[in-house]
Amino acid sequence: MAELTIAQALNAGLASALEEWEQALLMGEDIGRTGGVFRITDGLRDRFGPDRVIDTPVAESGIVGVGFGMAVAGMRPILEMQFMGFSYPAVDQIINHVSRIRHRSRHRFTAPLVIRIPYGGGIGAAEHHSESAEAIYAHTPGLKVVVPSRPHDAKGLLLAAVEDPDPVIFLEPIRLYRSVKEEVGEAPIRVAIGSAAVERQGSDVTLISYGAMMKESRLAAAAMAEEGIGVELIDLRTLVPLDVETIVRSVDKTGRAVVVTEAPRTAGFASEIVTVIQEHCLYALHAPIRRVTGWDTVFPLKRGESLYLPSVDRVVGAIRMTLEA
Amino acid sequence: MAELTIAQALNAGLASALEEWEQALLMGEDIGRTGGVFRITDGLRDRFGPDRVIDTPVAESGIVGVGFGMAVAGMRPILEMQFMGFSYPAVDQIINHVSRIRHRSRHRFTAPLVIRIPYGGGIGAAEHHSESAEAIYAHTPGLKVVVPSRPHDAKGLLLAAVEDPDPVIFLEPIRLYRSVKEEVGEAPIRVAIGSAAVERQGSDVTLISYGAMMKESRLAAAAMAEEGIGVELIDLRTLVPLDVETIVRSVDKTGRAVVVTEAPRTAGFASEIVTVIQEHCLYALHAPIRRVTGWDTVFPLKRGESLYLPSVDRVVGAIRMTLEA
Amino acid sequence: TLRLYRAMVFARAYDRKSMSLQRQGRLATYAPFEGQEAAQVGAAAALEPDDWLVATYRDAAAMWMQGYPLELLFAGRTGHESGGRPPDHVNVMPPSITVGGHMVHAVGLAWAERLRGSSRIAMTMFGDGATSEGDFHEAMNFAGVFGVGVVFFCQNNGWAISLPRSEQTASETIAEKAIAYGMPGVQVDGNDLFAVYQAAREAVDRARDGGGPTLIEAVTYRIGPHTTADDPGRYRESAEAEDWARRDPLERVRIFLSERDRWTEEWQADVESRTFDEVERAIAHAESLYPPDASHLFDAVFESPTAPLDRQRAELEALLGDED
Amino acid sequence: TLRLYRAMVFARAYDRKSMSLQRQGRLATYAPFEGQEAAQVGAAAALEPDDWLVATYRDAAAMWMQGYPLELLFAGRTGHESGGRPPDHVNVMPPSITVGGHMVHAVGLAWAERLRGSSRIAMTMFGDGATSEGDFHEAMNFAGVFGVGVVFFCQNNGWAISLPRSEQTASETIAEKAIAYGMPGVQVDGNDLFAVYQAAREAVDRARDGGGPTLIEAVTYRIGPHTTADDPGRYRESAEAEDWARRDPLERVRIFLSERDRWTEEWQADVESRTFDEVERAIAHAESLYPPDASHLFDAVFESPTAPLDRQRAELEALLGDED
Ligand SMILES: Cc1ncc(C[n+]2csc(CCOP(=O)(O)OP(=O)(O)O)c2C)c(N)n1
Ligand SMILES: Cc1ncc(C[n+]2csc(CCOP(=O)(O)OP(=O)(O)O)c2C)c(N)n1
Ligand SMILES: [Mg+2]
Ligand SMILES: [Mg+2]
Repeated sequence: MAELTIAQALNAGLASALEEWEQALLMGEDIGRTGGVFRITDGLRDRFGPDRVIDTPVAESGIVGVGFGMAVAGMRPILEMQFMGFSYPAVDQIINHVSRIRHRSRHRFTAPLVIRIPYGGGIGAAEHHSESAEAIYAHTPGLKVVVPSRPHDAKGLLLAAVEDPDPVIFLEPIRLYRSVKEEVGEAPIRVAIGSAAVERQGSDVTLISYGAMMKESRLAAAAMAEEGIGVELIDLRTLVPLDVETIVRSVDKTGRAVVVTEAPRTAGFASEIVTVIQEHCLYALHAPIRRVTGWDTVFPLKRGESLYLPSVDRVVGAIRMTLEA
Repeated sequence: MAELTIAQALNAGLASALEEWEQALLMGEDIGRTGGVFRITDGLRDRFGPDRVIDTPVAESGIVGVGFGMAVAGMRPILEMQFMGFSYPAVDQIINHVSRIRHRSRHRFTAPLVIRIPYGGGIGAAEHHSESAEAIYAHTPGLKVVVPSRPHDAKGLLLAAVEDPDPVIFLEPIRLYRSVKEEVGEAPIRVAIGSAAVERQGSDVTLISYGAMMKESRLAAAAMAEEGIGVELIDLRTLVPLDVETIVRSVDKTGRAVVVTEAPRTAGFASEIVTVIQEHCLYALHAPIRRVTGWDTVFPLKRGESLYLPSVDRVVGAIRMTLEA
Repeated sequence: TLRLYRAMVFARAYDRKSMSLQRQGRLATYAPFEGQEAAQVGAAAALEPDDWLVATYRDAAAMWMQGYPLELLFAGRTGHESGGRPPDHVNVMPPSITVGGHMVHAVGLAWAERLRGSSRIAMTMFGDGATSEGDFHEAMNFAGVFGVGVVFFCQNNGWAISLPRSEQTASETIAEKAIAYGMPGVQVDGNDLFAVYQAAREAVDRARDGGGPTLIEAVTYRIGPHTTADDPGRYRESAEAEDWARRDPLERVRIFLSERDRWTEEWQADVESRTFDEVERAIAHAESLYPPDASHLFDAVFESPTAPLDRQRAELEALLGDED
Repeated sequence: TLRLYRAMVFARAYDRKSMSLQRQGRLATYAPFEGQEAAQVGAAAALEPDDWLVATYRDAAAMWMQGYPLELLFAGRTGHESGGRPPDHVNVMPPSITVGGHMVHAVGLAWAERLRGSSRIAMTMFGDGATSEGDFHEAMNFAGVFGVGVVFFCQNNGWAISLPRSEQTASETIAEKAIAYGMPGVQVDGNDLFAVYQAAREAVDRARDGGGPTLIEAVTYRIGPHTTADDPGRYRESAEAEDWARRDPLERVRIFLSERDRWTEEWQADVESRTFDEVERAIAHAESLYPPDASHLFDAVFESPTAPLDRQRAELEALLGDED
């Protein structure tokens, strides 16, 4: 088994998807000749040809809408939005068409497609390049939403998403593309959509996060461990459908919870997690569940980024407050 | 003072906005000659002329994007999306441009515009005509989101929105357009953005809702009163900025809360309300806060609507469970 | 010709009957197509039975021509989702309610068929108003760049609800918009069955032969209101509609046929009355459909329901249980 | 001419200097415009000082021509929001990072000016790739229908990142897309300063005189990479760039001037070195800007912060307080 980054694991996953399903194809801006601005599709056009790795005009609504039509006709398109901020022009196609054709046609027509969306800040990018709007997609019935934070999950969830008979929004944490390495099997592994991972056992407090923020969460959990505080760390991996059981089991045990996301606070997905916990575990709670999130401000440019993104210190601080409450 | 419906109050509010601000203008599909599909702009084109009540081509992104440019140049455009489901093509303009120009330009350029969006189900409409996606806009930093449930607030919030120096998403509960009547002053009244209304005092449980669902909430509160149960009913009126004080004051008193919205449950605005309550009132809570919401399914057509929309029975049931817990 | 004329008569009878059914409260809002029968029948007639049709709320005649059962059209209009599910051999998408969003789908459908080596093509129908949406542009551009076998069939019926064609776009014709995408564009008299059929036929053949997309503008007119909720009196002179009524697409073919002694009043009356019967049966069937229940709501969100959906479904079933 | 040539020399020096600054890590990703100087300088030169300019990340030369201060261009590129705030008398929007979304804004700006009786017009600059976005279509259509005084200035530089113009759209030229909107469209040699200026001048005058919008396609070439993060070697032959380098827009004007003895090496060297100094001062100024703090984040969300924002700001300030 090779040590791969998330970027490499995704590349390997896409390659094995193209091998496994002849109906699979990739479509997006600059994914062919250049292999994508993040090189996730590097080499795939040469290997599978321009009919299966398609460079499109600059038109996100078209990419999703055309991909949707292909899916209805039996293909398994894997579409790339270059950055999450550029998925907004496709929101109408995603909400009004992709998410509901199965319902509208009572299963006659379906959209087994995957929309890959690199998201999140921390790379000092230009405006619109650091969005974390997963809540929009998580709030849309008919969509599944997954977000890996490790190479193995990246490949496994990607293949599960391509295999899934329904549309899957596949969020990729830009900041972690090349910062985490781990052994990833050559085989077309699967990671089940809808199952969270308890990364670290602990009995004092439950720390819940996903995607890029798992980095800060892991560091915070490790820091607390040094002080002898047991943090149970959960990587959701899937936002929809949410693995409520795993969350509830943990909080019933610890009685305290902190949720970490980088999206703006108001109506972010963190609120959904908090709500589910209080619905199921209220009587077990010793302290209010704390959200560590981005602010309700526009995502700042490079020099202001560190003020916006939750830091390890912020996570640690929230854990402390929860323990002291 | 005249008894007006919400539709009439909005029409009066738009007229007085056009009188009060020469920079105000209306733009949208079919708002001129026909006065809008809901007749909210009825008669305004004849009265203020086609330069100030503009019928546009069928292009929502264009309406918002062009309106945005007008606002930057000093106008106060009041834009209409014919139905919320048709505001999705404009989401990119709203999120990427309207909401953040003030931040991007450090106050040099601003977008003092209002986007009127009729929303919600219950009218047996066709697909895409019953959306309740307020969470998308509430989650976007830089936008204010208001939603009246009564004629007086409809006019007062509308004028406050037009006067506001920042972009306001103005949600109109279709189902209540003509079902509620009340006295509305001729004067250009204002209802402050950001202040919720305690419609009914009670000490047993806090019932929180907004927009169209205020109807079921009022009936439920009345029904409980007959049984001698005191429901404190809060009409949020504004989702962003949220009137946290009013909510917290009430729940600290009652120790129980039920939140009613018609949007899909997962990551809906109800989750934000629940989260804010548990952050501030956890120790005062006697029971889990309950959400009465739409389901995480596609909004059904006419014959299935009653299964989807929260009914008075559902609200009453949730209140009972909260009291019994 | 007789076959197509029969279809037009059927369509006209269906449309008028639907209007009266709506007034009786038996249908939700209905979007009549009277005046556009030649456009819809002529265009659909050029398709093979298994070609894709991606049309709108106003294209019932074309959808019916392509095999969409009458009772399903009614099912949708009585507010029942089962109306969105055509029989397995019928490749017609449920009518698009959003304006403009469906044309890109036709591009994807036709492209996929080509990738899979099938000879199926796709036709998409839309109105003059839909050409203003960004998605029209993206659909046309994708089709042009990738040479996809799609027929873009625009029924320019003069109005988009209350907006006249002249204020919808400043181009002289809609057909000429094809130039912007490097594809052929043709304008035809949409009330001339033969002209429409011929133009559609050429476009369909070109698409099937790998010749790429075509834009057809069929100039016609919406004789009735936009929908049963609309009042044209607010935005247009009745004289305009009367004027167009004189160019009735059915009448033109009727004359053609009767001159050749291939038409009689009895025959027409017979077709009409049979249509009314068929419509009655169809609406009755639609009205007799199972009343939606919890599973109706929950079992088509995904192929198999998720745990959170099962919990919500249980919640709803408990509520329904309480009620009785 | 000398004034404009001077501007081109300045632009070239600024662009090259920026590339090296980026390599030194002093700028975030930078999008070079080498090869497009004539297009940007020629078009902007046709504007009045207070006309609106709505351009992109690649149009620094045009923005500077229209009064956008150098240090602000750098401020943005060092990752500081203050770069988005031009002086009050400068009507230039911050550069559009999203492709396609900004053209509709120009339509609104020009329309508003007309409604307020001002003679200001708006020019929007965009690339060949941007013409594929739905918003390009909606902007052009609105401008056409309402006869808004906007100049749509497209720099067709052959590539949209890795996609060649030929695969961006199937229309022969981008200029001819104007037909679809009933507006004049012209294609000019984007490397010919005089041709660009003349075409822009005509369009600007037409817009100002109430003659409505114009689409200009300036055919040019992006000599450098898409941005400093891009590697053109992955998608195009270097021969192509070398070929275009021979059609250098500056060289053409230089020859014209020197033939008339209005150009000397000393003069050019002097302009360049002064540019480098100016650039140095500008970047230094940008780097010396106040480091963003909590208020920087929170005080420009709305005109006056809301209660929830004040609470969040206090949270952040408490955290920052803890750190020191
Ligand atoms: C995206 C979107 N915007 C607005 C509407 C509301 N609407 C329904 S039909 C219509 C007019 C469409 O006119 P046209 O395309 O000419 O078709 P016609 O109704 O004339 O057949 C509008 C604006 C919609 N359904 N979808
Ligand atoms: C809506 C949107 N989609 C995608 C991108 C990513 N992107 C940035 S520049 C670019 C290519 C634009 O090409 P063109 O319009 O020709 O301008 P050029 O860069 O050549 O000047 C793309 C796809 C974006 N910024 N915005
Ligand atoms: Mg029409
Ligand atoms: Mg380009």
